[in-house]
Amino acid sequence: MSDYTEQELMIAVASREIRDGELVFVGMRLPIIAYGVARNTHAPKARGLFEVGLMRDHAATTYLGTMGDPPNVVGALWATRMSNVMALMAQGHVDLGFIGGAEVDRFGNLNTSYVGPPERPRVKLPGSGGGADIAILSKRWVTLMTHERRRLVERVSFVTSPGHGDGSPGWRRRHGLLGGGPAAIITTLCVFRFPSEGGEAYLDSVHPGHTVAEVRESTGWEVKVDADVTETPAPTVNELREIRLRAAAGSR
Amino acid sequence: MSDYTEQELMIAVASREIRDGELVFVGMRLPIIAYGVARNTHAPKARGLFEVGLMRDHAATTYLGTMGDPPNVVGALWATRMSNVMALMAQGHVDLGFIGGAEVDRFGNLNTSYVGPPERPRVKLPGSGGGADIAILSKRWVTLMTHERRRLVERVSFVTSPGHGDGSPGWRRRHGLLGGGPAAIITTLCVFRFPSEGGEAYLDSVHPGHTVAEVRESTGWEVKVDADVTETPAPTVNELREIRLRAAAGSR
Amino acid sequence: MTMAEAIARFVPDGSTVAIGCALEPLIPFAAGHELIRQRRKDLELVGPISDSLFDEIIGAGCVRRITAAWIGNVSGGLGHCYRRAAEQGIPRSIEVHDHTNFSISMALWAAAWNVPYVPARTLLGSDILRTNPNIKAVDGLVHVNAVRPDVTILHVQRCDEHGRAHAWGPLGISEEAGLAAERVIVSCEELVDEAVTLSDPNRILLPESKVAAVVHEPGGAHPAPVQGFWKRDHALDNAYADESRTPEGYDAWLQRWVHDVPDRKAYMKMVDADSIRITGRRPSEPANFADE
Amino acid sequence: MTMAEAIARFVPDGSTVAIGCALEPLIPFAAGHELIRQRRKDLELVGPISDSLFDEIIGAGCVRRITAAWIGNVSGGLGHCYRRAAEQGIPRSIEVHDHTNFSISMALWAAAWNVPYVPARTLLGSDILRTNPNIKAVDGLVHVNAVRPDVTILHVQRCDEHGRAHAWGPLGISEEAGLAAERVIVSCEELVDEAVTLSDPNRILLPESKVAAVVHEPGGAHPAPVQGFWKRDHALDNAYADESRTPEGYDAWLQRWVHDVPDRKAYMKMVDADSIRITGRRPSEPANFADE
Repeated sequence: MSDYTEQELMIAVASREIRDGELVFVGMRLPIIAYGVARNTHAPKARGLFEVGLMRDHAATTYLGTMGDPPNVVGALWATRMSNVMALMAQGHVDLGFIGGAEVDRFGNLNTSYVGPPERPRVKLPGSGGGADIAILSKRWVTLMTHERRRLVERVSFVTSPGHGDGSPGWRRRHGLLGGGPAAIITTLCVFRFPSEGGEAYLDSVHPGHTVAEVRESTGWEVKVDADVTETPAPTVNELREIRLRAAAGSR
Repeated sequence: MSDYTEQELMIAVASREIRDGELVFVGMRLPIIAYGVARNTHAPKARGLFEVGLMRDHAATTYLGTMGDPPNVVGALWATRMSNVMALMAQGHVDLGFIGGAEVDRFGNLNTSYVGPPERPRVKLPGSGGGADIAILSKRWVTLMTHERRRLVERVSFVTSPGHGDGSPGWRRRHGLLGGGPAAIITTLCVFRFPSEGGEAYLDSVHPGHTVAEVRESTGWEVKVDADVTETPAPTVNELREIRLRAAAGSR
Repeated sequence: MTMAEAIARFVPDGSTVAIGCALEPLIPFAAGHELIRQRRKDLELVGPISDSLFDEIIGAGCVRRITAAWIGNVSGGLGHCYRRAAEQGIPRSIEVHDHTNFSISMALWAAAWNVPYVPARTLLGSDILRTNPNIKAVDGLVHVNAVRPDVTILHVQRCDEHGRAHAWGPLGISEEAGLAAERVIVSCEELVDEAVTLSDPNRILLPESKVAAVVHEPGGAHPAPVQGFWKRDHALDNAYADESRTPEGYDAWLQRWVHDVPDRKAYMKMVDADSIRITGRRPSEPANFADE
Repeated sequence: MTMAEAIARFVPDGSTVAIGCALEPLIPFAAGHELIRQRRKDLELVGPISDSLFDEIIGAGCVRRITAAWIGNVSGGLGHCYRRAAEQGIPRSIEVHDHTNFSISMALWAAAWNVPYVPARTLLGSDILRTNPNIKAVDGLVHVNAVRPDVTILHVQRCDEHGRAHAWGPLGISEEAGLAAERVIVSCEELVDEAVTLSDPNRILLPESKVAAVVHEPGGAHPAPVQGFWKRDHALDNAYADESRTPEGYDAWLQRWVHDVPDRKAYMKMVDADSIRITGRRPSEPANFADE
């Protein structure tokens, strides 16, 4: 089995979340690569939306520092205003979105705004960007993050991008959120998933070389483990080739 | 003095309403011609906005059946969406607008919707188009119409495009209308104007060959005559040349 | 796909149809005539000012409701079929939801962004607030309710088979009408390779995911103009305004120009195409989309 | 007009400035650096995601309030100057009005249409509703209050002296930011004759009546990319992310790249322009605007 980094594994896992034919709201960095991998492996009919104002089919093959880099515009199916891209998402046309997070809780709520009190934060994070829009309006979404106890917390102190709120059944519907909410949390150690009706994250698979115990102790909440928790399949040779094609040039 | 038709006189009078440097919301037919005349005579720095989605400086020299005819697009300063053109007007950037009317009353309210009850009208008129938008949002506006007792009425039965409402001082401000309202009614017989603070139309000038008495008897309300009512200046040779340049090809 | 197929598949009876969204140019007359030929019933027509197209479709009895700013003949004034329908219920009575050009645009943007309404500064003091139940005065503003077409029909200069449409010249409310719609039918002067459309993604009007059908229909907007392709056919437009004054005149017009005509190709043989064809070249300066 | 003149004349202290409206490409870094050189005070910066530009201007102490969706380094993550200002008031404390990309666009459309707010389906269930006083939950929706910039600054590929700007590639919220603003400053890679801009009026981004200044500023978006002109300078953007980690590092960066540099021409001599210059040609297919 070929060697790979934990980032490469996360990208491979993220790419598998994309089903063929889906319209994907692609975020920056890892998801851009994941989208390209999916297009060239199992999802040749997927389309990508980029909030900068683009729709694409095939992914750019060179490294992209941002979704607005020139190679991402060549061959685009639509170059437009962000508000038009958001219109499609508000209409429920986006099947899957990716959101980067600094802090996530057991109900999938994301904080990318403030650690500590907003009026005098201990850490001022960059903010929502399109994150809250994706969290509220896409049919389902996935977040990727480094697995650390300070990042996977019992409850986030500030909800930038709502997941399943307080975890009570129907919380999103009651609060008027149109989309279905978080489907998975992909970390450097494992993959958490959520029940389709919402609620609390459960451990679905653990990455090769890691253990459930390790996950428990690096997670800030009492981890619920699925009965048939499995090992996360390693990246295939195909996936790795596609990943490295895109990551090489510019990864720091 | 050269001979001219009453339509030509109305166009000449309309063109004189345009001041140099103004942004003019140009309607169809006569106002399109009036704009061209003004640009080539006393208002070389005027700009025209067309709700179809255009901004122009110099006017097309060929006949235009509609504001969207190809000659009106060649040399345009902006070809865009109607909502962008309306945005400029909503911000108060439009100095002068033209509205065609079927029925007007002494307070400058226009009806282009229904004669008789809306649920079963005696005459169904085409409707507002952009008329109500211009009437409410442009800084000042002018309407042109054939002078008939059935068109110049005491009160219109249906207000499509509001003028000065019930004529009470500050009616427009009280109802939240941003623009200044009607400045003049140009008819086949005369020109009515309005006090700057709104209220009732007064007879400002009578077209050559017509009399105040004639105006009184073809008007559906008790005409208020200005102390120094004058004769409307006839079209100049210049104005006529510009008018005929544009009207010839297609006037029916 | 042919226009007949597109209309048959994507515009069932009772549909809400946005058409004529560029106000005066690019009016999809060919699509409108096909709606009449297929004897569609109970349509709701949505648009701003659609030259005489709405009047023609109303006269044929296809229309249940009008949601628009202006219905008439741009050159001739009053819409005679519209008058007969609204005044006498001939050939059938219609419901009218009056709009202004600004408000119909806002109604479509509201649908595009999937919100129930968008506020606007227009219509204050207008009696349209009394006749249109979907526009309400709310503390010093009006709330214009969303209007979501089942289908929006657009005519454009060129399009590829995947639905990437290039349109130019003034576009009126074409963009919001397309984004607001469940699906879009595009008819085009030229069916081009995607190398042409993708060379300029900024000129692509709508996401291909909205476009259900692409119909190659040269002259599909006649007598309306198409920048770079067709001048406006003033004479023919004026002729309609005259002939439609009486029901008999309209019926004769309908028979001659719609029912007796199998398709647009045959229709274009009936008009003096050479007198209105645009033959000049005023190419836009290319933009360089290179990435390296 | 030079950038120095444009900023001096049209961006006084205390201004509300929308900048970086295309999110990642076409970011007016040259204009931002000139704001710093002229030591502007008490600015409110408005934008979606503006790569590291907002972080740079905040670090220089020019900013009173941020009204934006995301502030950081697109490649590096956290914005270090933003953190110091928000966490420790270094070099000065700032007020933050959090937005999402969608909501800041709606705030600008509200201003463009001169209405107090536009409703949206986003932000429901988000604590941003608690921290931003200009976004309110109203029966199952949010009302996003209008944000009207005193000035919007855009960098584009080409523009004529009258302010007719041609921009291409993804445009983010450039159009609504320009329409919403009191006035617009355009910087461009190429200053072209109006024969070029008027050959394609559909590509003209904004009405010239909004444009107060046109600055011919090649490389004015560096290190951000400009389709057809410049690739993104990843290395330089990453370098800023590293150097700005400490106040000393930021000050050194500021001295070297802003204060010690008289203008953009000198700045571009300091970068490896050849490594990022786009030399290829991918011309858009012309559209024929002929009328006869």
